[in-house]
Amino acid sequence: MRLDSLLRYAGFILAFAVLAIPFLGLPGLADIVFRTCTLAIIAISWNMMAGAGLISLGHSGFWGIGAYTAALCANHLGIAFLPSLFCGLISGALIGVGLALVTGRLRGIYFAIATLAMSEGFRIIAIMLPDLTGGAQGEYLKSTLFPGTQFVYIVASCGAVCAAAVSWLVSRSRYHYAFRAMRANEQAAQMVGINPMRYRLTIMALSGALASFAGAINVWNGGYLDPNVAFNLHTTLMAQIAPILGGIYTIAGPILGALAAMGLGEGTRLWLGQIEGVSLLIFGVTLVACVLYLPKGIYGGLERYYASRMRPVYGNRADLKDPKP
Amino acid sequence: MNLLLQFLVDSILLGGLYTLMAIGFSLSFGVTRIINFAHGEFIMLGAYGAFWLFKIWGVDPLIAMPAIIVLGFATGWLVFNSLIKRVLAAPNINQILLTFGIGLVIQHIAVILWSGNSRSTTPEYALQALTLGEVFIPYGRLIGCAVAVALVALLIAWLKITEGGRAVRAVAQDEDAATLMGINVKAIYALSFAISSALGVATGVVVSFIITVTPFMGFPMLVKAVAIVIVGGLGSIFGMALGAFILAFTETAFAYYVPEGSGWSEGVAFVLIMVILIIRPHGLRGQAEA
Amino acid sequence: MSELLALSNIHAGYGDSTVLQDLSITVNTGELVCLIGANGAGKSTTTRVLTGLLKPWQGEVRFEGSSIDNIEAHDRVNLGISLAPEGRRVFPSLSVNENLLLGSYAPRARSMRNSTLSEMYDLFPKLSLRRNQQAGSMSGGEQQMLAIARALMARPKLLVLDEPSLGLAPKIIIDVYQAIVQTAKQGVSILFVEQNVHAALSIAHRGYVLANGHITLAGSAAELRESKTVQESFLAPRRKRPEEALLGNKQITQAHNEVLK
Amino acid sequence: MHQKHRHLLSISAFSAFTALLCLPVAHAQESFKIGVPASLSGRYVAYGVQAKNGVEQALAVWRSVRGDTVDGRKIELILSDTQSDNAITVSIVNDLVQSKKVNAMIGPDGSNVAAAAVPPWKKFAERPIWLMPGGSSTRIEKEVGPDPYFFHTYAWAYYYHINNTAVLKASLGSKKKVAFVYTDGAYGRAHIDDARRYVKEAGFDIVASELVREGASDFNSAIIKVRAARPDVLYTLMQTTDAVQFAKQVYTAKIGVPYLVGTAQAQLPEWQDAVGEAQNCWTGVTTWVTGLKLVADPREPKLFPSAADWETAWRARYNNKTPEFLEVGYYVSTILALLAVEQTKSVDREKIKAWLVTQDYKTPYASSSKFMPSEIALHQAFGTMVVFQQVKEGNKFVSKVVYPKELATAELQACKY
Repeated sequence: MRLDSLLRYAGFILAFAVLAIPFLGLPGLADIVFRTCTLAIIAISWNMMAGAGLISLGHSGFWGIGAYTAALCANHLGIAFLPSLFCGLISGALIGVGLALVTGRLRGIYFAIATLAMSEGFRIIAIMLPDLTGGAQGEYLKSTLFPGTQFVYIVASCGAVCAAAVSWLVSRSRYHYAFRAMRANEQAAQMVGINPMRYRLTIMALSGALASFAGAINVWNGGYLDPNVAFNLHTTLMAQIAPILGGIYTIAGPILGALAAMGLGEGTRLWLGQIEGVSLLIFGVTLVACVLYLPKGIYGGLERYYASRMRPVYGNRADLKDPKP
Repeated sequence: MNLLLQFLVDSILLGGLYTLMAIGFSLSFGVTRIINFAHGEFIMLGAYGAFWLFKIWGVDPLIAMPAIIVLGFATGWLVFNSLIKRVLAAPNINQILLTFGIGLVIQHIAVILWSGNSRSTTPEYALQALTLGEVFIPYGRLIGCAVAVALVALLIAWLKITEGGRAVRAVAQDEDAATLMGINVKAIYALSFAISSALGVATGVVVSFIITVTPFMGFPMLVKAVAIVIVGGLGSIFGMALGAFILAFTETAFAYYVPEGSGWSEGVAFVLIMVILIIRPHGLRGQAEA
Repeated sequence: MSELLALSNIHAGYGDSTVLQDLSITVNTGELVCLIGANGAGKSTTTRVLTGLLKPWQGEVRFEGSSIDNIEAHDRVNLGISLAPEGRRVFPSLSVNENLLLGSYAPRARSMRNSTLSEMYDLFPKLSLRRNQQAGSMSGGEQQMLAIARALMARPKLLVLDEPSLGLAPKIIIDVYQAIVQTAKQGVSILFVEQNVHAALSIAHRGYVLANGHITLAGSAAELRESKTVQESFLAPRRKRPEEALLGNKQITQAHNEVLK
Repeated sequence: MHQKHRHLLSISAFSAFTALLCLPVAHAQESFKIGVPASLSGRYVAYGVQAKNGVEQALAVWRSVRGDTVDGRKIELILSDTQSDNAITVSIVNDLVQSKKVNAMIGPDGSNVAAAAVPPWKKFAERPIWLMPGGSSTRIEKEVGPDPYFFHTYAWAYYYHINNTAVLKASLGSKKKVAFVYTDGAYGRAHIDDARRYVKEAGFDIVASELVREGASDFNSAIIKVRAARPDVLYTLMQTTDAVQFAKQVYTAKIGVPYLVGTAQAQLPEWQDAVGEAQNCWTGVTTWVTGLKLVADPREPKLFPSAADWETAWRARYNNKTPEFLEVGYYVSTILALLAVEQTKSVDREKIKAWLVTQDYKTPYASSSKFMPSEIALHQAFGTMVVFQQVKEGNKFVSKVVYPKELATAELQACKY
């Protein structure tokens, strides 16, 4: 059976499982599934942007904006759970569009640095406006609006499944080829009539929206928010580690990566948590090992394993061998 | 009350400190185009090196600096050849993640070995200041500035005069042409990475008596170094120093003259980055210049 | 005349696209060989293969009789192969003198650095005037001269030039070619790659015609000038084009005869 | 019936029988589960280690005095690493409260992580008893509100300033000038409003109030403005890392302010070692400092020894490391929880709550462990704080207690330059 069809079946089973678990009443498992879903959503969002050659170091900016928009809508305007998620989504899309317009020509390392500056800028603004955002002391969500943990888990699972579907649709649309061309060489893409700005706007709006949705749903689960947490660089790095671990530029990559990263994170924390500093040390070592020995992630590993056992599935994937920018 | 004089003194001293933070980073970034996310951790290692020598044997940080520089050079060379060399051809994101992973590992080895407590070295000069009427100049920061000037001068001289320095500048500008000259580009990458690490630990030694030493002090300094290199332009040491002083003056101006400005000052650095990146995508002074 | 350089059945390209198919050329010591071909025929790919910047998929590169396939690009200049690359690629913010010093970075050339340096300043008087000027601020012609001088600083046995006349005014082309002929007179064998067929054939002993990745014609400069394929595809018969003025130029033919002696 | 199936059937039947057998027995000895979320990696690792030490020392002392069980129950310690991350803290609290159903939760340590633990605990109707030996932010007190199962065994932010202003008023009299320097982080913001309120109430006037960025490389701009205002008191509100750099810069600047008032940092050995000479005449306020003249509790002399004996036992176990206030807080909270189960002979939270509200012991942490209502929260113990001053004796620095009167070992002195 071909690798991709196998993964597609696995994907459907996984989607079904993720949607079912919140109903099973196992709080521990449901919590881990929730965190995996939010990680998968932001990993998919980062992976989509990377697919168009835009490496972002500012995904915690989108996450934080989504979280703050949802929290402030709920607290100040009394907006309920689902509509506040929608506001978070829209705020992320607007920030994505804004970022695309502002960083019109930037590429590669310079685009990455601009996004890092954006995220850190948002953190400073959140700290310095205490009456709006609660400042550094943080902001608690009104508990009266709280919809119940199980409902939050279900919405998160649906969000993850939708994000996977969106990324699958994008890869099937004509956008996919424009993004691959832009990733390979933006000038060349321009010459063949792809207007990069239009595609950058769409991909950043979509990617921003997804990342902000993840932030918004997370703040509802946690109930507390402060600037250093909302715009924490750890979120940006987890958003990158998952696609790299799973297999960058592929559909299954971010999802496989989110599962692997969560398994690794929880594993090291639960077994080695008692000795201070060890859990994050193991995480760092695994990250280094993975970048060195699994450059194309688990998907690449699977592909090589399948290619060696069966006749080559199709020609060597030019898009996987990314030319030096 | 005229704050201007003290403002100028503080800005210049802070500019020297920021130059130190960015000098090592700008060399390795200018030559290899890799953002070394672990550079902050090398500064932290230098600071802990100075701290332990000071605490156990009472060695003054400045006297311990040469030995720590040699150690930093060797560690940098080792880290490059064993890890970073293998991702030179990989896409940017793999390089970013690899160096961040290395940073994470060094950080938490420090936590395990030396605990998360705040440390600092307190040699004589770190707690005294030269007072000229209203204005006072802390010796600690003055020495920091002097070391920064010395390191910048040494580096520029090395780049201009020596064979290796010329080769590094050639690789920074055109790798293929440099290969045609008979320059082994990977060896030059390793050399510039090792020198960058040596400068990093030297910065750590100086910083150990100016700001607080903790395992997590590295990352904020790296973010500052990135901002400085962007403002000052890529790979040119003089441009980097200019970027450092621009940032220092802006931040100190905010802290002195804007109410609650010190809170906003860090945001200023990021606004500067966005503005400059949009006007001149390769930084203020443009391409590589010695 | 012993064989200096031999490329045999080279297959090479980038990613999926093949550029060179079964290409074989040789250069003997003391010879002036040209490789002419249209844009995109694979000329630059050939120079990248022989200097080691590009690993060929198949075929072998032999220099002075032994294979140099597994010798790294940066070690080949020490053997005596030096390239002035396409587009000159001098180090823009380094001074002329620094560019030349870098030319003799390889150990073999470093020992004779001072004598080679003064030779270069005699061969290219314009460069000695601009010794401390930044290479990036010089004109195209001067940069081409610097590129050739920088390549010669390595004291090569074989000098490879990649489109030396590209983008230069005709008058400057003459100076550049005079310098090439002058170098040939000092016993350096030269392989130069050109689109400017008239200029190439005017000073080359022997040449190859390259079209989409393989050699279509090989022979002495005279044979190539007379051959119909070269006439049709490269030389326009009727109108007197600037290159033709060059052909009739006494200085070039006179220098050419001297070399043949 | 296939041979294999019959075999399988018998095994499952037997195992079901044995499980039934021991079920009732297990019920009687249901273990006493203590959940301790602690930041054992990440930014607050220093606090997490102190939390772990405090709890482990309490269990060790309990085992040596009472044996391995409490009221015949096994003591089960569930120590989970929050990695100083809010999201992980939320899932740990969910796990402890819903899955593991702990009987008592002690911790978490850093202010931010403590704040994150409130919603997941509060939204669960069957929430366990929660003893919080850390976390001073009044934002947490507001969110917890008058919850019957929440016991705060550390001081809220305003207690710092009640005690500080009391000693300043006693020594300096009112109508003196005070200058504030506070960080824009959670710590500074949490304290500045209460500090201003109590300083004004005490009759001082505020001549400067400088905000500085957390983790800034240079605090000079604030120091210069404070020097210009010529205050009598420099009142600083910042966490240890910033406080180290700030103290050194104030010492170097020689601004001549007679009284240097801090919060908890001056008591920490970590801060004292880092700043060296610059710690001279800094005052600090905390729940505990070495050398307090606290006597042992008559009824439980071994569990609650005198402060001096407790410290010697601590130094013996942790190779002569000076204990810090967080460690003593965690020790006393754990012992109180164990005593509650032992005295009420149950792990039912209502009984434990009732007992905690009525108990009153003399502890090495403070003279009384009685819970009283604070401004919002119902149960606040160890609110009485100690103000001390770093004084140089010979070539060593010593913490001299200057407030409250009954524990004072010296008078508050002005700094001499």
